[in-house]
Amino acid sequence: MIYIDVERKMLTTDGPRKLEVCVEIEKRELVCLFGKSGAGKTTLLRMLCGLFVPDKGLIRIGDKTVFDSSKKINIPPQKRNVGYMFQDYALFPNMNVEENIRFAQDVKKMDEVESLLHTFQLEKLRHQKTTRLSGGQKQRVALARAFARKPEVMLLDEPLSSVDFELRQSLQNEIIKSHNLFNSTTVMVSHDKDEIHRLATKVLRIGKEKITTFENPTNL
Amino acid sequence: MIYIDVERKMLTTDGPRKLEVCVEIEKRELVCLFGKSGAGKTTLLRMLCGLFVPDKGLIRIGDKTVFDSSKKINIPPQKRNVGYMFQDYALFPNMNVEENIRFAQDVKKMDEVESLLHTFQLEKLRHQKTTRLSGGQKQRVALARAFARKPEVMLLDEPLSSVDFELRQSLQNEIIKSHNLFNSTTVMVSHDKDEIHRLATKVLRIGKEKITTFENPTNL
Amino acid sequence: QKVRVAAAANLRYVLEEIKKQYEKEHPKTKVDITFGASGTLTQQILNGAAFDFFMAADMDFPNALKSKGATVGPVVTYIFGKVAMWSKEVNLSKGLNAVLLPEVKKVAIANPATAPYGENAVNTLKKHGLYDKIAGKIVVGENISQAAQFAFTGNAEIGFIALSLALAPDMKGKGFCYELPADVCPPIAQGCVLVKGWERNGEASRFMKYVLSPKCDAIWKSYGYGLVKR
Amino acid sequence: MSSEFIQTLFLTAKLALSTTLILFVIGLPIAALLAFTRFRLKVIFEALINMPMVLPPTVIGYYLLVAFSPQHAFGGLLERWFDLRLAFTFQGVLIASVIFSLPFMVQPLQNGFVALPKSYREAAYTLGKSKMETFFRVLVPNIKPSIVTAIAMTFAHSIGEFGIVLMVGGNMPGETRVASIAIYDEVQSLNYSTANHYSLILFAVSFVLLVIIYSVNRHFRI
Amino acid sequence: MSSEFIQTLFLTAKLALSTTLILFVIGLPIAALLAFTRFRLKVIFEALINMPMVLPPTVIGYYLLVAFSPQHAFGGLLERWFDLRLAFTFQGVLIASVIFSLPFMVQPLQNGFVALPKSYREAAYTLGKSKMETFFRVLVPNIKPSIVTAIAMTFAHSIGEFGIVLMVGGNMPGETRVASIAIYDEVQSLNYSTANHYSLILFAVSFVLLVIIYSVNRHFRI
Ligand SMILES: Nc1ncnc2c1ncn2[C@@H]1O[C@H](COP(=O)(O)OP(=O)(O)OP(=O)(O)O)[C@@H](O)[C@H]1O
Ligand SMILES: Nc1ncnc2c1ncn2[C@@H]1O[C@H](COP(=O)(O)OP(=O)(O)OP(=O)(O)O)[C@@H](O)[C@H]1O
Ligand code: MOO
Ligand SMILES: [Mg+2]
Ligand SMILES: [Mg+2]
Repeated sequence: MIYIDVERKMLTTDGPRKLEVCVEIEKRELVCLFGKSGAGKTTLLRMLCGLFVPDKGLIRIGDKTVFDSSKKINIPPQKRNVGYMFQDYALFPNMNVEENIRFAQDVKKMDEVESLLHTFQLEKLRHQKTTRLSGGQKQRVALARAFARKPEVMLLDEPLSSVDFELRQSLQNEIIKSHNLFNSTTVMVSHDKDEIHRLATKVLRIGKEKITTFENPTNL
Repeated sequence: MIYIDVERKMLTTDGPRKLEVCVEIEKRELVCLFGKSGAGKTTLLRMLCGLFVPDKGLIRIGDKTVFDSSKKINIPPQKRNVGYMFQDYALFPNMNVEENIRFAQDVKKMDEVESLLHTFQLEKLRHQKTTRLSGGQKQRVALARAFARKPEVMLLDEPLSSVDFELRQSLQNEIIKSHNLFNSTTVMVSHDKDEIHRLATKVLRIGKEKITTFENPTNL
Repeated sequence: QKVRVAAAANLRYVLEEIKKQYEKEHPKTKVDITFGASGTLTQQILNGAAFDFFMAADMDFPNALKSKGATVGPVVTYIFGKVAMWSKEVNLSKGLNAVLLPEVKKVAIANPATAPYGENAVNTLKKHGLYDKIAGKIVVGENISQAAQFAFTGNAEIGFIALSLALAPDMKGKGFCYELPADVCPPIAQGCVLVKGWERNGEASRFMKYVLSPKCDAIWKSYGYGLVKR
Repeated sequence: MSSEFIQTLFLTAKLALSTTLILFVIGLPIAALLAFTRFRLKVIFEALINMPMVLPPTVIGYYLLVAFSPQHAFGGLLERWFDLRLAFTFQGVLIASVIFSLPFMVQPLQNGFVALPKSYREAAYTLGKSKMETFFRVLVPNIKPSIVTAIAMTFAHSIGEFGIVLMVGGNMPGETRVASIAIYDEVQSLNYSTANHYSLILFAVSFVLLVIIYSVNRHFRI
Repeated sequence: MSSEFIQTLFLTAKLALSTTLILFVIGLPIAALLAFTRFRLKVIFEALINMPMVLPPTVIGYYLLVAFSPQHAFGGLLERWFDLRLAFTFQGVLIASVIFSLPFMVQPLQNGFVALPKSYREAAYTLGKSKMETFFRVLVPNIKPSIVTAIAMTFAHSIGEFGIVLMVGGNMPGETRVASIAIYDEVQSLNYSTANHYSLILFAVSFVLLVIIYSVNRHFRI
């Protein structure tokens, strides 16, 4: 489903380093990215959805080559059908909660918006400005917005880091449910070992070396 | 050390609600705030440091009354000697990592800056613009900056939510160490039960009712 | 019908009266007047401003227009204009030499390059050896009525202006006025001419004839102009 | 109030409104181009766009006079082909005013766009929205205060226009005699009461306009 | 180049620089006041500050001419007490220019301040920094692009000043005859070559200035 073989320079906590990744992710897999702060998890997701350009390499999503440095191919994010939830949410301040979610839909369906609002416990906040939400509430709006588009490939950057324990569990279930329902391929960043245990079918550890193999979630 | 008896209206996931708190926190206590997303944890911290004005009530820090609605006292944040780490970091984009930390010091001491940079593993990033940091790196700069001022009372809003497991443990140790070293009183928000177990001397659960009593960390 | 007149600034009050009288006699005609320095108006006509009739403050500017082919018919002298000194507070009984008084800090004239009245004032001052002595005091208005306005507001103690402006009802008796005698500064022959245009000249030449006719003599005289001998 | 007085005020409003409208339509894409794209010679382009701000109105007026003159290429063309002459006409003054006020529309809009976090655009792109849709539904609505400032500044600047109008417009009643020119004229005629009259009306209208703008603007602030 | 020509350009630069300097000093606190505080009648105050933008320069010029006149209270006072006369002097034109350009300094600065996230101020306060220190070390450095725009706009606007100077300046060489007036004069006198000369120089100088400003500005963007 996703084939990625790229490299990109980064400045990290240990000085400048090259992020090198060469893996293939099967369809319907739920891969968790795991690694130190500043290791390059967000960088990898951004390369997948087209917001960062790798220094060189190749990315294929489905049977479409979205990036190939040798052939100078670089499909823009709009055309990749990849959903991406930002680590810092990137909500639109000119829209309220409901509008943020509605804006994301390709086909406007009000009942789906309702069900997303319900799932993420945002019903009472639907008319609230996004600047007037608590941290965890913003995170949920960002997550709901990413789901609203029902993309083939879903990239989630620490989607649940700021929600409380109970909510976290119920939202984990939602992620799995949607993942199965839409037949998506999901790549998600998490620092929480329990969460990885519960959700991941495979784990990718982002370390200092070139990343080529998956780990088993149970071996973490 | 801290006496707080206030109320403030909020709009929450379940509609409008009043946040009512009436507790006293002893000196050198490390209190963890625990509660649902949007319950009012950040609101409580912001009232303590003077960024939100309670609808009514009284706040005493040390032997100074910093807020009293009946006497119209409202000491501004600058004069409260309370350190506050923002949930969304609020780093200054015109300063690099090192400058953000140095700016916070009341008495400029370069060796302390060095030791903070070392503790939070930011040495190699000292000249990096704060807009070009990863999520976890930003969080660490915000934390280091809050410590740089060595305040009597330290308020931390989810200080470690975005750092990886290993780093999290070592930074938890740092929080305890500084807490003891500076004789501070610390109030910290966390969603992580293990973390609360390790750090908290007392736990305050922010729920729907008026908050008056502490819980024991081990009963969570 | 409409007549668009470009008129030198010294005509500001007279021509308004003539216009009123004309419009009363020819109720179907509207006279639009634009006042300005003769040079400014010349420049505008050369650049295609839609005027029908040009009444200048001297003969040179209309002749210049004629030589550039922007006019129809001859340039005709319509009146003789006179220069006056005017002051709000300074007694002008000394005549021209009043400009040397210590309390005179600023002397207003019109821009000599574009306004004939300004050019005349400069020439007169030079002729009497005064120009260099007061060069630092001279402030220049864009045209003669701005120079007058500098004097009337008291921002300049003395103004070299057109006698017609000093005699205007608004100004009369509000300060000291000294008419420069003919030997000090001879009256200025002012010329008018029809401007080349599409086909709006019919009404314009009627207005031109009217301005030159005896019907206007009384008005011209009341503003101190010297009439042309017919 | 005399009919001439009303005519003048009407003309002033017409000029300012037309200028603002035209400039909003061409200013928005220019501002976006300057804010979001990089190209070689961008600094040159940016400097050119902002030239009218730095140049005295009389310089612009002079060059326009030259351009409009039937003796020169552009003016000659207009005259021969369209029987059009721009100097001392409303159209000519409108062109001058549009050129003159261009930077006052572009600058605030560009500053607004530049200040938007990049992540708004990125988020919209990953939601599959085209550049157009992103522009009109995410970027433009988030710079409302800048839009209000840009429109207010442009409108204001056109009302205050004097130097260029004096040079390329002259003082033709009903055609180019806008309020700023009329006031100059009235002051010279020592018609202080009429000048006062104009000034007071402009003062009052401007004041009310500004109070409305700033009250409205407050609600846009996010 | 004639010495008169150089004198005129020098005067123009002097006026623009003085205006910009004075306005930066008084504009920064005004902009901060408008951006960060709330008070009753703020809208009124804001509208007043911005009036000079909307009013034609001739209106301002007219009122200044009246005020400066020794026959009136203010002018008379100056004359009697300080032996100072403002009409037709550099100081008078400078006062006019400062009033005229005020909103062009305040507006961009205010917009810059308003766009700053509130959390910058809050964070500095909780770090024990005074309002002053927060202002100069956190807020001002984070609106550098707005500062550059404000300074550029003000400088530009003062160079382009024409209407007011025409009304209160009196065209005195070396004192009030700035470039915009000189060009107007030359064009009216049909001295097109001199007008061209001035215009070209101003064009070139402005262009170089703007290219420098926009190149520098790029580095400030965060
Ligand atoms: N916009 C940027 N420009 C330049 N360098 C950046 C930028 N964002 C991040 N970096 C650097 O690239 C490295 C990788 O960052 P990335 O955001 O991918 O880390 P991460 O693995 O997501 O970390 P975290 O868990 O803290 O979010 C970091 O060391 C950081 O310093
Ligand atoms: N700036 C604001 N203006 C108005 N309402 C706000 C603002 N910030 C938060 N709220 C509302 O107040 C309530 C309490 O918010 P608060 O930020 O204190 O929650 P929290 O307990 O910190 O949640 P989280 O764990 O998600 O950060 C929320 O329901 C939110 O909708
Ligand atoms: O042409 Mo005038 O009447 O000297 O200003
Ligand atoms: Mg990250
Ligand atoms: Mg919170």
